[in-house]
Amino acid sequence: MTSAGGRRIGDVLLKVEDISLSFGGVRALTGVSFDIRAHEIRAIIGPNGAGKSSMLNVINGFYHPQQGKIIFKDIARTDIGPYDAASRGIARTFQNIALFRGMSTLDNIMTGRLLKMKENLFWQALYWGRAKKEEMEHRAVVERIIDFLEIQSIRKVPVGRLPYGLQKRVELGRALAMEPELLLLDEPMAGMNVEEKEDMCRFILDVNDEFGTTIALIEHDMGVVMDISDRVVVLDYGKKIADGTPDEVRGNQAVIDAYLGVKH
Amino acid sequence: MLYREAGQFKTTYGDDQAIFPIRQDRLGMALILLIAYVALPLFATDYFITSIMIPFLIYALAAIGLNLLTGYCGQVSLGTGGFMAVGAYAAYNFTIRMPELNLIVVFILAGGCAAMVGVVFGIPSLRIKGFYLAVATLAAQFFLDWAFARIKWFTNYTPSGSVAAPPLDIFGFAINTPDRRYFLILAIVTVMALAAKNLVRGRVGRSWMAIRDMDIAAEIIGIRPLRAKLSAFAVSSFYAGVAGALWAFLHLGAWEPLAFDINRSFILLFMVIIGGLGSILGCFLGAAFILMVPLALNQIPTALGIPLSTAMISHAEFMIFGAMIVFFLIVEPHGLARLWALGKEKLRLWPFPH
Amino acid sequence: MDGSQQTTMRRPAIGGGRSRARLAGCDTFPKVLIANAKDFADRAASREKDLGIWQTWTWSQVLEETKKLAAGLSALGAKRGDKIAIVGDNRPRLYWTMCAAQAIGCIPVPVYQDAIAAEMGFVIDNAAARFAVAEDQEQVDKLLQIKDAHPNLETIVFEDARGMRHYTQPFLLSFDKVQEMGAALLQRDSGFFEREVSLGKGDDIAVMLYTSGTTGQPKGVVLTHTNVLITSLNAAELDNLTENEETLAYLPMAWVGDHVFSLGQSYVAGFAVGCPESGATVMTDLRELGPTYFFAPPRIWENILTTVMIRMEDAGAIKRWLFKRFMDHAKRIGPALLDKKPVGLVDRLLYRLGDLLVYAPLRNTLGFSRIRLAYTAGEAIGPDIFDFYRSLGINVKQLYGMTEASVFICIQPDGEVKPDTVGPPGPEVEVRIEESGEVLFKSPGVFLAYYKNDKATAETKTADGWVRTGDAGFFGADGHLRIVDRAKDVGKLADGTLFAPKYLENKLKFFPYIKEAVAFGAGKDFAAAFINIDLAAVGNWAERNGIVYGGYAELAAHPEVYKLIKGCVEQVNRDLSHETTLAGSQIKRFLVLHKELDADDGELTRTRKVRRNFVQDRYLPLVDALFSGAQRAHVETEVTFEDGRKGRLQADLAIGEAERYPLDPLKKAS
Amino acid sequence: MGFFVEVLFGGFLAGVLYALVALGFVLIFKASGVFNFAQGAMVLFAALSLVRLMEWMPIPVALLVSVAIMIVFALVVERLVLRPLVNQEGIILFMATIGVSYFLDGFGQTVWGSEVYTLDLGLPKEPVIILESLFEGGVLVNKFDLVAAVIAGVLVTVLAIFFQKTRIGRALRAVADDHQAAQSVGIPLRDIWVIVWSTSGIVALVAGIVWGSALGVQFSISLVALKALPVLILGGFTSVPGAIIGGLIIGAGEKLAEVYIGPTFGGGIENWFAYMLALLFLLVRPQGLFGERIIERV
Repeated sequence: MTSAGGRRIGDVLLKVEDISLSFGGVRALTGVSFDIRAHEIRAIIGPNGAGKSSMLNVINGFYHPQQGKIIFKDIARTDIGPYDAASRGIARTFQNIALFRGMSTLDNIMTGRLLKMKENLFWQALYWGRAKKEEMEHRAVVERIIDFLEIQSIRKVPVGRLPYGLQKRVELGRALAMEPELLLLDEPMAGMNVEEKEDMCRFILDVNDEFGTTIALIEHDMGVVMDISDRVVVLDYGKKIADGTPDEVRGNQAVIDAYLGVKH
Repeated sequence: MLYREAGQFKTTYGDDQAIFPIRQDRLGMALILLIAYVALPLFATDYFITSIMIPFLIYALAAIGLNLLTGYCGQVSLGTGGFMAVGAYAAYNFTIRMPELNLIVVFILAGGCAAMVGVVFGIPSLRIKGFYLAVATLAAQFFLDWAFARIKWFTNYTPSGSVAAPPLDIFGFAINTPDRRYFLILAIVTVMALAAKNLVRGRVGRSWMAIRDMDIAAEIIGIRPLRAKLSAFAVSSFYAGVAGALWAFLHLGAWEPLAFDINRSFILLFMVIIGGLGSILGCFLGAAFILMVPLALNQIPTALGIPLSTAMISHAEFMIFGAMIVFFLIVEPHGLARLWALGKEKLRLWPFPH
Repeated sequence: MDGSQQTTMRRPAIGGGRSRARLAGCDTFPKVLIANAKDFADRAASREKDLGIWQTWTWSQVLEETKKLAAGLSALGAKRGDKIAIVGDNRPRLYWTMCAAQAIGCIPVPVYQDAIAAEMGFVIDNAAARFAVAEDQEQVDKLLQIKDAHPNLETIVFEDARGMRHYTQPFLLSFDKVQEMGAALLQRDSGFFEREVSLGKGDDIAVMLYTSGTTGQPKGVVLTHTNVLITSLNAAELDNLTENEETLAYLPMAWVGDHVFSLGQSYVAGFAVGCPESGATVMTDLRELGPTYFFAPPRIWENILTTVMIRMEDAGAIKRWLFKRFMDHAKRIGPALLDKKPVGLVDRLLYRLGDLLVYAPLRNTLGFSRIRLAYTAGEAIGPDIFDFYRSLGINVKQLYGMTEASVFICIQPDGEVKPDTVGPPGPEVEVRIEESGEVLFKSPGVFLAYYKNDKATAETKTADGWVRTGDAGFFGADGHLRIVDRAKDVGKLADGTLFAPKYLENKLKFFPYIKEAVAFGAGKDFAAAFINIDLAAVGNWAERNGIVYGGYAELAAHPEVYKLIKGCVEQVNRDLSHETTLAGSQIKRFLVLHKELDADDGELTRTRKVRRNFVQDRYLPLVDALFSGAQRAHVETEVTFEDGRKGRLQADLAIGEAERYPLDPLKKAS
Repeated sequence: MGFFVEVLFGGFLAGVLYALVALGFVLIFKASGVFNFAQGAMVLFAALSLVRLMEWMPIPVALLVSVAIMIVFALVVERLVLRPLVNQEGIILFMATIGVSYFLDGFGQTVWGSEVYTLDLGLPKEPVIILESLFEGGVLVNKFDLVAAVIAGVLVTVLAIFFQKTRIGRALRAVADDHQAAQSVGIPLRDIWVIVWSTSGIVALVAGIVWGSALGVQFSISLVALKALPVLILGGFTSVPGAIIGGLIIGAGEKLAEVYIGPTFGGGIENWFAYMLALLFLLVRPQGLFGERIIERV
């Protein structure tokens, strides 16, 4: 596990500069810039279709913006794929759960360790010596995540059989297993009941706190966003309309208008 | 009912992730191995060994290959017969051109050749999925069929196009009786089935399954689709290649390209579907099932005094295979292996229903 | 035995056992630990289901851990005689803490983990604990709440660091940190541990266990090493416990039973103790671990049986038939087989078949496949429940014990197991029945004193070393003790016959048709009872017998139901007729109440125990009618409905008469 | 040059045959998203039914009964295969149709026999020379091929009209776009499936007549139909014109390749040339010439 020194917000970890993205003439993002500092919880909010998910997809290399730069850990990158983003320490969860449905909770979370596993096919086929040792070491790490997320009882259950709230937790576990520096959460609490939301909030705060993981999240529940995030960036129609602490954003006229649906 | 799991607790991750974590399963497996290695060679007739056990084991091996690709990595292939042919002809060419090579090395090289060809034909999988890919693998099947029929070098310019395996030996030990051939095949299948099981429960298997279940998510956690898919094609084709070499050398003895035509590919796909996608055990169950249908069609009506004509049997086979495929896809897409697993679960919970 | 009333019994020490020989010269638990680390170096001592597997420590590892811990506590400033509170669920580290504390002459004081802060405060204060070792954040939070009020608590050590990173108080230390300090100390002074251990003697205080007393504040029972060690050894030898046992520690660490089963006996016999992952996973962990030695109170045995029955209801017809068919057979044959009594060949073979098809799989799914010895204690267990387990081949036995005895007073020996006794006295235990019916005992396990409570000590311990149990009981012709009730609740009929209401009530309640019973008779000519029928069971019975009824009251008043209940009462009377002491208190008259006794109406406590006096006052006309000879009685009561409204309920109840039987003690002896 | 054109024409006409089979695939894929591997088996089955029925009854009656048989087949497939597998992944349905294909092959041969049957509907077969004005010596073609081309043309026109002008046709197109929307058209999904499977059964019958008249009705029809797969890849799975043009390209391409480059490799390359062509094409343009673009979304 990463051991960072608690909730001390550090330097800029990721910088989004003047990003524009369009699909066949439809503009999804227009000149968006903001930054994410190490160890903070950063929320991206906005009405439906504001371009929030597109923004996450740009950050983790799934979409390639036509214009702009992403600077992660002081290295600017323009056109990289999700694999590179993952290998540099960016993990994410999805709005619609993207678990491997044919596999158990344990195996799903183990997949998060794949990048860190090195042994080749030959040793794997033997499942002996180095490969087995490696497997056991990573299992131990994964078990700590399972313990952390309190999902011991579903360890060997195929994820397809789990209720929605638990699936979300397993997905978070898989992302955590990557030991990311930046964790992107796309609506981690969508479709949850109050109790599940509380649990998820606690886990997000605990992750940030215990492992020092920087978190960027999209969330619709304003109460949650205002409670747990350090800074909030607001998008509307693919443009940034506000950026600041929850209190600043709450009072921002453009934000109020956007949410009330005032014409631009 | 037969399970006594209380007290079989695990104190290490190694024990917990063992292939057979339950003692009763280990005993069962030991019993099966005992039968396969000791009882059958002692008591079974040559007919049973050569006409049932040998094709069963080789089919199971090829089915494992296909299952790694289709069941675990989610890439449907209709070209397994072609990859088997690569193995068979590669083995043939290695033995006639380098007679000093050890037979085991020949089989490994044959598998290696098939793996390389598999990788080449797996490249389209990076751009296309599902049935598009299935059609692309048909290309491999047809191309390879053609290549071994028309490119004379592969058949060492034999006029008929049919080739025969040379006399075989391993470390000076001639492989010339049904029992010896059976032992060799059994040993190879045992080792390779174990290796396949090891692969699928480790890192490689998980990356395959991740690609199968949701390729986008797999990429985002750092799995390179290129590497995962091509490694699946390579390993799968390696298995098919070795199976092809065994089929040609130890089952047929002499063969022509038709031995590995598209029907072989379909039959293997059926074994995998009926046996169970994503299960090594299923490959054995599926192979046994598919082999048993013609036997049953032959034996049962004869025993009842209404023997069927050869044509009738072959048509009935087609109908039964077709119907079974549809039946399993509807009722139990994970095949006989899942039925076995459900039955086992029942036994473990006995007398409780759930 | 001639059937006359026996009042004292004593069982000599067994002696000559392997463990006793092995542990010659070890008079404290730390010394036993050192011996175990030598004798059983590579055998498992502690297990914990954690991070997906059963993490296991051998005896030699436990010794190393304990050494570091003991040294660490000492480095923190713990002095001989200091009390160390231990708060949490069953965890190997907390068990090690007990022995580590003992090693440096400190006294471990385990506290109930579900105690609220105030209760915890009482114990911390009463014991004047300087240190507390807590399991996790939850327990630490409770301790922090009371710390200011009890400045004697100086240092808190926490085992699980989760969530603790922002607790910056200097007096909070992690378990690992303490062990680190200990390791450093051992580095400087490698003989520290052995030297400290050698200072300990058998008469030193080993542990203080607070009993949750029904009234007033808890009392700290002080037990010496000898108390716990000899008692553990005696019981272990009686039932042949060896280092091969496997047990699950899931009952509170502060309870004397857990202390003796999971620590005392584990140490003397050298077997491994497993700790479940959490309270919620006990049944799963039980199934995985498959203990060979297991303790559960009747409540848990009953819950497991209920689950079995519920799960079987969903089974297919064939399975249900098999289950019923073979369980019936097992009930007939199983207990006899377990007691090694002669059984016919056909029955034996049928039982074998049943074992293959039903019993063994059932034991397996419950986690009892390997069970060799199981105990139940604490209260009376229903004979049906008891027989169910015994007929499955699970050797459940009753024992009678209490904190003040270091658990064991009476134990049923193999081959003499019955549902309604608690067995003869255990090794080296002497039991005496007083004139009043109260049970007294004397044994090596007799506690030293109640901590800082001489008055209570004097009330309980007589000058000549007998301990009053507060329970009333009597010895049967078979030499087994039978506990009938709390001594203070036992009365006498007008003719002086012993009247034990709870004993009668329990016997009645063991019938599935009877949900509650209240017996009356103190100072009267005969015994009588109120009966509450079990709506589900009687309703079911009514349905099968074609009896139509409109509601609870109507069903309860039905003449056929009266006949049914009369049968139950007479069965109880028949049983009583075999008991010399109680034959006179057979139930003569009874009535079936028109409403269920309800906690909302104050008739039951929240834990569903009958409040006898309240019921007696509330239904006084009915009680009078029972003893007046009237055929019917009228009653009007206020009731609280489910929505909280109050209303009046009146009813006209019939009074039933039951046959009583003459004393017939000989039957019992057979 | 004349030879080249002759080969090209030969190829085009073979392509028309491929196209006829491909058309059946496209119909079903368009309306239900099912990749019907059994189309080849359906061609064989339809042709077998017709040729054997003709032994018993007049040709028009036999034709009608064959049509009825294909409709019954569609009903059975919908009830026993498609309905239980509704909402399954495409690849599962694909494998199920492989099963259907095996069953139908076995069933057809069990019921109708497995000999080679001559199908003679009285279509002209004599060779003619055309385009004499353009090339010296003209181009030799078989009249039958011209008839086949006409039949294909008519069939495509009829289908085009069916799709564009009729209510059912429009509903079918709606289904292809959006299953939810299709519900609102007011035609139950099941009926739509039966309709498309029946239609493609009839297309299979037509293809069977053409193929059978040319080659005789025999088991190999079922295999040759596999040639229609590369046609689909080339033309796109959802495009009727794509099927036609793809068929022509494949037909012409493989004939030309066989004639001009085949001898270098020892001949017989038409067995795989179409596939290789399609495969290369897949790498460049996975959606085919006329297919709809597949967009992946997260």
